[in-house]
Amino acid sequence: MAKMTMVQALNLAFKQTMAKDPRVIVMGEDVGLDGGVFRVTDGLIQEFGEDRVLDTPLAEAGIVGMAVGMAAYGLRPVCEMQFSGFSYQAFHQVENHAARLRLRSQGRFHVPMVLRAPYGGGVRALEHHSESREVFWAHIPGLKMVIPSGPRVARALLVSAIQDPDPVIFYEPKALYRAFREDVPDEEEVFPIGKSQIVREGTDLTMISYGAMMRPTLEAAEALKEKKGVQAEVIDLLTLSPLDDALFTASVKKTGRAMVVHEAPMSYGPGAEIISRLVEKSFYYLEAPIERVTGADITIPLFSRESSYLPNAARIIRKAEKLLSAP
Amino acid sequence: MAKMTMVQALNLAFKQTMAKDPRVIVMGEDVGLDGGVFRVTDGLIQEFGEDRVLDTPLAEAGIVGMAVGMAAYGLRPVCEMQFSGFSYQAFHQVENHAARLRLRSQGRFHVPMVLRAPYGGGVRALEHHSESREVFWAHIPGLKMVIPSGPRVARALLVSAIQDPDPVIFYEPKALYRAFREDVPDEEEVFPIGKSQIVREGTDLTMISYGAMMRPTLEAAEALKEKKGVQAEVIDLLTLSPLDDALFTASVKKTGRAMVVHEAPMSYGPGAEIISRLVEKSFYYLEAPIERVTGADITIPLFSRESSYLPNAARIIRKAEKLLSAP
Amino acid sequence: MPRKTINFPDKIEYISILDENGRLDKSLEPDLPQDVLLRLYRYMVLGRRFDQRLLNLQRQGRIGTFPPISGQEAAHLGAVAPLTTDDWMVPAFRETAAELYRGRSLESVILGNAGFSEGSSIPEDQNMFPMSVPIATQLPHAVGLGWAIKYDKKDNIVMVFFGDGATSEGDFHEALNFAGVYQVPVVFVCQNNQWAISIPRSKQTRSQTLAQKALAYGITGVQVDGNDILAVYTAAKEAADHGRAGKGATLIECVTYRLMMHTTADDPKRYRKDEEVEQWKARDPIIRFGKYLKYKGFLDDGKMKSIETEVDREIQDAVDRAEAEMKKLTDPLHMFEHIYAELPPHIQIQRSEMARELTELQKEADHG
Amino acid sequence: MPRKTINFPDKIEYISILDENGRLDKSLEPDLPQDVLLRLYRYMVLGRRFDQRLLNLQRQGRIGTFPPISGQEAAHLGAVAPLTTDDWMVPAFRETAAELYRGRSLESVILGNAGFSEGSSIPEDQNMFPMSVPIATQLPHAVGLGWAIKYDKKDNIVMVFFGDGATSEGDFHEALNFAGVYQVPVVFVCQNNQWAISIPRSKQTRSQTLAQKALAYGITGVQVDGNDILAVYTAAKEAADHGRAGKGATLIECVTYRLMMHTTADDPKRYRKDEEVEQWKARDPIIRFGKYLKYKGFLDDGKMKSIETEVDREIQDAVDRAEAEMKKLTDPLHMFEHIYAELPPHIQIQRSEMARELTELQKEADHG
Ligand SMILES: Cc1ncc(C[n+]2csc(CCOP(=O)(O)OP(=O)(O)O)c2C)c(N)n1
Ligand SMILES: Cc1ncc(C[n+]2csc(CCOP(=O)(O)OP(=O)(O)O)c2C)c(N)n1
Ligand SMILES: [Mg+2]
Ligand SMILES: [Mg+2]
Repeated sequence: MAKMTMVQALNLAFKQTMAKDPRVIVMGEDVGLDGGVFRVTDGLIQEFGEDRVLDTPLAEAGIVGMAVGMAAYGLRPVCEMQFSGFSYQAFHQVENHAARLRLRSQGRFHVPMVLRAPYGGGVRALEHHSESREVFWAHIPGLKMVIPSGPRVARALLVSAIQDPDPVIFYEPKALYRAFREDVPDEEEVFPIGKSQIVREGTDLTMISYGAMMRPTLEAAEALKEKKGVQAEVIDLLTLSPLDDALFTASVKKTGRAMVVHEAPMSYGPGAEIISRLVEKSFYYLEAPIERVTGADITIPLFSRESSYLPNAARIIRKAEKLLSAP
Repeated sequence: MAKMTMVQALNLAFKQTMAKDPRVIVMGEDVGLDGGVFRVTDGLIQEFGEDRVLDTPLAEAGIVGMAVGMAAYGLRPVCEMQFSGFSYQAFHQVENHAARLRLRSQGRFHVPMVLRAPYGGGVRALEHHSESREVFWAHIPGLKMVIPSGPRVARALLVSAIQDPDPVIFYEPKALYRAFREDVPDEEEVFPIGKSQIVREGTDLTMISYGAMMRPTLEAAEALKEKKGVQAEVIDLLTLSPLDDALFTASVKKTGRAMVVHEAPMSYGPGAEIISRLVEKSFYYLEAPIERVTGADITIPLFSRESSYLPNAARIIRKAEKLLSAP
Repeated sequence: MPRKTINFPDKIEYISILDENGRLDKSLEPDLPQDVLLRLYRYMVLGRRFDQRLLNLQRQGRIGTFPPISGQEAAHLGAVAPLTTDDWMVPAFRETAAELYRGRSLESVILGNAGFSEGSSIPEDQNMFPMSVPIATQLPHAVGLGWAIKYDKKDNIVMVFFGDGATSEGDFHEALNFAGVYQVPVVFVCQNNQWAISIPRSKQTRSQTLAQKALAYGITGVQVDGNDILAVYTAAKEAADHGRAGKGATLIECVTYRLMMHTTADDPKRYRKDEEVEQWKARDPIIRFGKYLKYKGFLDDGKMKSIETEVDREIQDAVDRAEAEMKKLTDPLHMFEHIYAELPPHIQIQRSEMARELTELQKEADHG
Repeated sequence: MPRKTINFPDKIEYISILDENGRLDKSLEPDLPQDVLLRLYRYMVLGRRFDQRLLNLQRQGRIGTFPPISGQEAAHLGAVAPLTTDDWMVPAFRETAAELYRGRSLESVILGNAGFSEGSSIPEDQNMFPMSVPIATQLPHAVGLGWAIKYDKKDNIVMVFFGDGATSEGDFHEALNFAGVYQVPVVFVCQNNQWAISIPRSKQTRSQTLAQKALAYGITGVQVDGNDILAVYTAAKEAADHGRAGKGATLIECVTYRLMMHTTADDPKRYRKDEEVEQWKARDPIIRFGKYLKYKGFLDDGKMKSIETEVDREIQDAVDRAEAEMKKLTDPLHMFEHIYAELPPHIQIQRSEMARELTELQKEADHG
């Protein structure tokens, strides 16, 4: 057990999985000597060699397409897209092939690959380095999509993603890479893909979020308790696809009020699906319209203004109060 | 006024707009001599020459990226993606640039381009030729996204899209290309982007759909009337982004019951956003959970089984009955 | 010399052995055993006649759209001829004769063309990928397979196919560049059939040959007469040996011609002249190879006829079997297979819903 | 000859005029007037010193991450020198000196680096695109501009920049291929600075030069000593004239070096040796050009010093103005500008909501 940042925890996941399983291959731009621009793959090339850690040419479709071939052969490639904003160059390889090769070959091949990408705002980054478009992947049949919210679960989910027989899109909230440390057990730990978590129990309303937005959401929940004695139940989705709707519908059946928080733009964003599942499965328990606290439907601004774009505790509290004051 | 198929109506839109505006350039794979694989651009190269109708090399990112440059210069390129399933090769050009160049240049440049693509199932096509992924585009800030449902409105919307100062994604339901004819007026006609239409008035429930699914939806509405005397209000969205939520929320405030029909997979699909807007704006009028009739969360099967995948009137009726029987 | 021409060690060669008039360059004639030569001929004939049969089935509405291969038999059969069964083939969609040569069944082709995903199932003992419709997307897969083979310390190679149009796609570029960088045992076979639907080769790219694109990646490039199966075989064999020897990838441009339509949905009269087609018919790869085999004494008119008869019977049997099979493959719920290793709960629900609807429909049908 | 080497009419040249020891090839010396030469020198110095100042600002947290250009001044300034004001420049992100040379203000660079979108606004009289971060994506835009210019019957050209790493992207390939097919007046300038973050040129591609990739597209390719501004100018002038004359596109590879980090977020010690950097410092383009100008009698030590002083003042003024400006640009609602020509209703609502929240926060701040 050691206190680790998310970067260190992900690095640990790699070290342990790669040591055990020679099929695991790490690949991407600058993942070798440089250790990845965020250092998630730091030291891997020294430990496992150039055969296990591939510094690739600058070509995302090439990386993902190559990984599809490697995975079909029986390897377990883990590709890094340097930023999620540059994963769209590989979009067709994921949509047309990674997500479908199992079907396209009637089970002869499958694609146990992981596509990792740092995503989201909050680190004063350059243009095209801060947006959240997790819905693109969550909507594609044949993929799974995971977003961790802290060091320990990030490590456990990455191990599960690597072991998963199907392609997993693994979005890492870059704002959390070094934001805080957590105890991470030495021995390998997994966390099931497809499961969400209640991270704070409550009875008055249900707050659903994931990734970097878990922190302002929890902050808001605490503030609501202190200011108004409100007990919010907070759910960390962790997997966006397939959604663990059983967990959050049960919660809302209990609280009767729900809100979703994400930094992605509102329209056709992840929140919409959560709301739809709630309507489908817990409509008669709803005491108020489900609220969304999200990014606006605009391109996330450059960093001087991004903090006003990103949902924060104050905005979440305001919406929660609205939700609670509904008749 | 002449009876036309959707293909003919779109062709008419091109002929008239191109004759009036020399800035309009048609480009794509096989749009010239071949007239496009669905013949939408038939005869244009003969009428307007190779300078106005560009047969391009086989490279979607090249087409869209080139169009971005042309549009920034002041032209009005209309790109054809041969099938929507091959538009993902150009995804990064749309996400990173077409949708953002106005912002990225602080208004110095804008991208009045149209990206057309046939989409959806129902024509016994090859693999990768039948899926519906309109959400990808509808979720991107800076874009507009339009889906016509018949010859007349297709022609009018295409003219509006070409005239629009912002990039418009124009998905053409290929199942409708030659499915039926409609009277299309000779003189140019436009239809405002961002507006939906009530195509059938009713008081008992609201059915919301678009594109090729309008036909089974309307069929279901008629059957419901005949079988049960139910009066369904049917809304044709026409524009998916920005959504005309005023229209459909007003309808649901009247009927109290709503359902959405689309062929795209359910999860994170277009229906989710409609439902969320309804929850936000007409929650207190809802008498039952909003229903979705959609494609399943799987890759659309090859054509021998696609009719079982696509929503049809029987499925819509069944869901409508469930909706109506809710307490 | 501060202004000088840069010299490249790599050169691009052109190979032709059996020319369109049947003249043979004996110095280059590959040493292939009679049975292999005859097998290749047989598959050329099979490919050609299967096209005709599929076209009939399509016109009768018994199958859907399909891409004929006629005219390109030498290009893809000659290419796979030097492969071992452990080598990998990654097809585009216009290599039917080569897929059949490597063990794909005629039925599976028919099933696939009839819109049954079952048609793309691949037996475990065939190292082949399914056909790939999105142009050029299969090229990086071949690089990945090649890398994995190297990692696995095997000496197999991967052969991947694509058309002249595919060379314009970004995926072509990224794949060939990766292949150069990682020195993978991959043979890139371009069937330059002069057309990408309606776009002629000359409008696809301004480079003089497609083979020379290899220079951009530091890999070997070679252009061959793609209607000359001996030349194609020779180039492919060299490329395969090169790859096996750890010397990396090769790009082979087979100059050939699509004699029929792009797919059955296409009307080539809109964009190309009949004369052009006629010119290429004179270079027919099957006729040319037939002459060679006669000259070698391996074939005569009688034998040719009996091959045709045999092949037709084989096709007819396959059509019968496939159509019988289709009647059994009606269960729509099969569409939920092979999506995930394990179907997630919400999709299981969608599956059950569909099952329930189907039962109800069945009941209605039975009662009504 | 059925097996023969294919000959290409195109050859790839290498140009060097002023070598790293200051030796000049007079036969190739371009005929540039003194004022242009001095202006180029001034911008080289400005570019170099601006880098240093930006680095300080970044280390002090007054601006964010930025990509230094030091070492590459000759490559991008020499390239834009032959352009007219009506010609177009499409930058990547490591051409700051060239952008300044063509009229971009120092303040706008600072604002951009400080995370203000206002920094990317472009005056109507400057035919420039904003910097483009997604690698190689700007190349097709240049082709589109070039096509539009031709359609518009103007004789301007487009110059687009990118790095060695960018040549691996599919967009590079598609753009250059389109440029060949449409014969557009586009000059593709690759600043091969030997590194793409931590990936050395040798691992980026196996092709011997980047210039030879032009052979794949049937366009002109040339490699120049990118630290020799006279050679870069010469190649760019030829390419621009070529484009203006309707002869199509050129790919210029400028062999240069990034002396500093990739961006301020990067630590080059992780992947490259100090010795390599030292070797390249000996080839510094500014020192070399300074020697030339002295030899021509256009410059002396005193003049050099005063250019530096002037440039430093200019930078200081710009920093002051930019920081004053930033204080005024605080309104977060600006983020809703330039998204659409007209903001759709639901985004107007989102804007009003944000406005209301900001007022409330302000009130709370005022009262609390
Ligand atoms: C990425 C992509 N874009 C467009 C298409 C539509 N399309 C199918 S085949 C074809 C032409 C292919 O030409 P070529 O590569 O020369 O192969 P050929 O058909 O001649 O065998 C096109 C444009 C596609 N399948 N995939
Ligand atoms: C499509 C894309 N992928 C990855 C990145 C991350 N990235 C930024 S710069 C860079 C290296 C660029 O190298 P090169 O083209 O040689 O230009 P240089 O930085 O050397 O000027 C990378 C990988 C990006 N910006 N865009
Ligand atoms: Mg072809
Ligand atoms: Mg570089």
